[in-house]
Amino acid sequence: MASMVEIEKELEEDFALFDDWEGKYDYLIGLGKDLPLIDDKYKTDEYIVRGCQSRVWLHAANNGDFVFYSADSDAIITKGLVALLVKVLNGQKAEEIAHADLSFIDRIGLKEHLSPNRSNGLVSMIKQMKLYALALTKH
Amino acid sequence: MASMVEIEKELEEDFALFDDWEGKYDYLIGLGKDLPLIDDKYKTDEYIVRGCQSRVWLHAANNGDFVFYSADSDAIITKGLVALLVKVLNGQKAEEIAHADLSFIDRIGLKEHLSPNRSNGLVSMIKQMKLYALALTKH
Amino acid sequence: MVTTKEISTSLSASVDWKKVREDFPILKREVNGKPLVYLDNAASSQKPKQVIDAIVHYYSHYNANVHRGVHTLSQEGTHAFEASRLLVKEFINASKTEEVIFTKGTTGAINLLAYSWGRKYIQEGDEILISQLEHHSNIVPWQMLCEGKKATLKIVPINEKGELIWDKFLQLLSDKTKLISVAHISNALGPVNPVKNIIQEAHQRNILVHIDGAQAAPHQKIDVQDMDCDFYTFSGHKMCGPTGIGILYGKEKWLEEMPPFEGGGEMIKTVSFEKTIYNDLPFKFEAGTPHIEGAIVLGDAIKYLTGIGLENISKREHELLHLATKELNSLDGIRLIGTAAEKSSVLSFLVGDIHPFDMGTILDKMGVAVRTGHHCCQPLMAWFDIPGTVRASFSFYNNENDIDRLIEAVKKAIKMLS
Amino acid sequence: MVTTKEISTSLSASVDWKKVREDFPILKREVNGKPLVYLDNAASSQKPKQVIDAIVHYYSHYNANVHRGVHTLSQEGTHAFEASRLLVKEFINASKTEEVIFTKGTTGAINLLAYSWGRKYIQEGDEILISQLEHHSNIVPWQMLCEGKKATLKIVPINEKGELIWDKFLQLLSDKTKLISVAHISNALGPVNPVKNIIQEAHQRNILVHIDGAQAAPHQKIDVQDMDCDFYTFSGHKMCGPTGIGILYGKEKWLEEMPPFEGGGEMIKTVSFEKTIYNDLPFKFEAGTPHIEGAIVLGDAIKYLTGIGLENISKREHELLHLATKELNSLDGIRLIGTAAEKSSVLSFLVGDIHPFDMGTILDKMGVAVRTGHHCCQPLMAWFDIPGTVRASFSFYNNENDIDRLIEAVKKAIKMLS
Ligand SMILES: Cc1ncc(COP(=O)(O)O)c(C=O)c1O
Ligand SMILES: Cc1ncc(COP(=O)(O)O)c(C=O)c1O
Repeated sequence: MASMVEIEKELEEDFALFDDWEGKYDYLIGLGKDLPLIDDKYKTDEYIVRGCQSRVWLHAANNGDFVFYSADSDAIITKGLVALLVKVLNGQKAEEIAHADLSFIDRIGLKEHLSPNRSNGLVSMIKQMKLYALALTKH
Repeated sequence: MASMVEIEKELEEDFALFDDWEGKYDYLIGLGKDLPLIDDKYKTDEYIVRGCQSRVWLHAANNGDFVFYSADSDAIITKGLVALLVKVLNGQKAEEIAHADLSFIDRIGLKEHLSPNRSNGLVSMIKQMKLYALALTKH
Repeated sequence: MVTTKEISTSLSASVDWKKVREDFPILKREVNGKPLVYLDNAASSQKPKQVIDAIVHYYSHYNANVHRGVHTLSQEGTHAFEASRLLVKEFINASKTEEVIFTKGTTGAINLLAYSWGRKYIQEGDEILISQLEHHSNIVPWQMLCEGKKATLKIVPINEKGELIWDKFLQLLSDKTKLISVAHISNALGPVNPVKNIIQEAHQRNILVHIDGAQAAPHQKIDVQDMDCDFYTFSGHKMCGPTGIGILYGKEKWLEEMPPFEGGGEMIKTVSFEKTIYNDLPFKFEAGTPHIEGAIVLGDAIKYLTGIGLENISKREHELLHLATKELNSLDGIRLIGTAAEKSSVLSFLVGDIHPFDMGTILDKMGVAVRTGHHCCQPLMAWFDIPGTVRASFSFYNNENDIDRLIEAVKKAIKMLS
Repeated sequence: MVTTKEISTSLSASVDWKKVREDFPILKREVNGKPLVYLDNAASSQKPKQVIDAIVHYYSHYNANVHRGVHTLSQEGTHAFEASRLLVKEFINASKTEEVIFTKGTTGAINLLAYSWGRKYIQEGDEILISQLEHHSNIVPWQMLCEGKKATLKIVPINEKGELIWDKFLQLLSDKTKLISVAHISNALGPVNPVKNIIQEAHQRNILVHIDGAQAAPHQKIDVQDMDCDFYTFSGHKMCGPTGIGILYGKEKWLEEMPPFEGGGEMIKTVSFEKTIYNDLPFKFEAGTPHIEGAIVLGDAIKYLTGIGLENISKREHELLHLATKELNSLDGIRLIGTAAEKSSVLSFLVGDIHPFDMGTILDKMGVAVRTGHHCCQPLMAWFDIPGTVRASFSFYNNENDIDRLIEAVKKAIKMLS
């Protein structure tokens, strides 16, 4: 498994190929299509990430020390965003996830989604993923 | 008895003699000294004019159609202000008092006391004097 | 022969809208490399330089605490503060300045009502009537009141155009109804409610009526005496004024009877530990140092709006609304939410199954600012069974080019998101 | 050997106060033909151009409603809004931004406390302890609460210097005491209360403490964690910030337990007619569109003050206070009201039997703005058995010339009024 930093680096390079927002967003939307989809039985209120304008369902499971996420959203840009996170965090150690920096999102040019604004909720997703990781380390 | 307008005119002329605020205020304070003082038995809360930073007691009596005021204040500028009003309104007909214009105060250069500010309360005094006049017309 | 239509067009045409637009400095800025198209006016309006200058003037020339200072600055501040109250009174045609209470906004004003009037007059078993359309600020205060008092909140239903259903409204009125609280204009969908008829029906049954005017005051002439509402509330920031200031209008007789809400400086006549005597109206409801800048400059905003003329503003905004509606309707897959016969300049829509958040994000990238989501009207969204809408809301300083840009951006978004 | 005195002087001397003064445009204006001497700082402070410019910048560049908009303006506004909350947190050394609630001022913050905390935790027979020194805003909300709950308001007495009488304070503490609410610094007389000791005594008895910091926050470094107060409140307009904004600080554990106060937009997570779920801190207590300009620009005021340094400000204001006290004391018939050992830059006085209103009027004619009257502390004035005082309150932007002008004007007034 590649390290988080390596995957982030790779994503940064991928996004750098596009010099306009359109390319970046097309690519982001594409990422959403590759997202490991959440099992329908988890698409309930219990698994909803609060603080997003669109609905995001998120589930985490562990395989030993390693955490695996699946997710879905009713908005495709949001789905791309959560896919981005899953790509970086999936298969990583719970502890590392809990301390992940994730500032690469700013560097790939999606800073607007990191604002404290409650409307987009990337911040909420990150928080939720870290919480899951923390919870799994405690088992 | 001179008419209100005549007395106002006279006061305007008197004040116009001073070209600085000091003279005007000295004169105003002097007027306070000539004020028909209120009987001590009326120096109670009942006769206090609300809305002044200093305390003003005001009493009105009628002689037939004509109204006569007496007053006092614990601040000497306030006393001058109420004296100014008494000078103009004393001995006038209740009805005329109720409709008095009194904008001469602005013209003699004491406009600052006419603001809606609750601290000085010239406006409150005028209101109270008119109320008394109205009450007396109803008898 | 001149038709009414022609008269109205010529009315709005008499204003130089291009020049008006230049009053708004923010409209010159770029967003994501493109000139800003601001279509989020229902959330908050932009400010003309006359208003911004008035703020600078206030802080540079006569900033001071009001109402009690003997010194010149305080006198000038107080004078401007009370002069603004007079402007508000005239703006809504209240009968007295005592009926105009400065609050921190519509929400603050409604909470004042719910706490002060509500806790005195609402008893167990009473009913308060609101509508399915209301903004959270005209729902939650009443919910909280009803919960505390064991009273019941009743909801006037709407039809699929977003109009109140009149028969249902009448059926909901009863002996238990103590207050009706409805929006003059819905912020999410734009329908203008028949407030005058509502008030008439209510008053025949001795029911009081509060009208939430947050979306009406910026866009049309308000006349509280003609309407005969008991209470009317609105926000400065939605009508070219500063943030943090709003108005509660109330008929004097009700305000007189109501107990104070907040306690503190300004709202008292005399304080002793044994007995405190509250001040007269309007000060009884204005505890603490007021938002002096906000109150004074709200007056400048009113001068600005009345300088253009509320009728002109209404006309102009309707022109823009009609144009945008037509253009948008010409696109495939558009679904307008809220198609009331009488409607203000709010255009709520969905396209195919594109999520409003996706649409809003792409529009922003194109420099077009719209609002997306539930617009603080979750019960309304639940009724339509949608996650939210995309809402473009127009102000008189928008123009035809803004609409072109909106349409272009929506087209681009459809292409990217489908 | 360098004495403490010398160190402090050199500290304040390191700031170019002449240059600082130039930041304040209003200080260049004339009043009654004379350059303004503004000594009414305890009522409201003046604003530096940095703050005024920040307002203009806000309205010209990123004015939009916050927290829910997808578009750039709203994102930028939200960012600045929350960045300001962080600045406030650091300014008072709170442990989390969630503990910082934007209100409309100190009065608004105290009312929030009285309504939310008070109505949940105060029961019949309970006692709330305030002092003889309090501002009406820290009296009336508690009076209203006690009246509603049949609880009792108890008063800590003061001595003739204006200091709390410590023994009496301790005697008043009992099992019934649920809250102590006292000023950090009295606005009328200036004494600094021993808040840390008060809080220690209170906490040993499980009593909560609210400190009214309206007069402290502008003048000295505040550290709510070191103080260990449960609640702390202050106003932006007294600390170089805009009007209409203030802060309630509360320990997270108390704020979490407290029910919401006002209902509306922003303070909810989800709304349905059946069940409304309130938002997390700090939003739970911030209903409606906030005073965005005020909140953001309060951050600029904080940056301005901390740029100069609160210690420097304290020192400078004490220099001015001492000079003015000395000069004033050299006049015949002067009676200083409030002579506490620890005192902030407030100078309350009377001269012979001259009424404060008369004095204030003449001072204004001389271009000197002071406050006269009861300073919203009627019970305190009653205690001293005086109609009010003349109050000169100093800010770091005042200077020695202002004091000369004050003394000159007082002399003139004495001549005219005796
Ligand atoms: C000690 C004290 N408490 C409370 C207040 C009330 O502050 P505001 O009027 O800004 O709400 C003041 C301001 O006058 C004050 O000096
Ligand atoms: C219809 C309606 N009511 C109430 C409000 C609340 O106004 P404010 O947030 O200014 O208090 C709004 C603003 O969003 C509104 O549109």
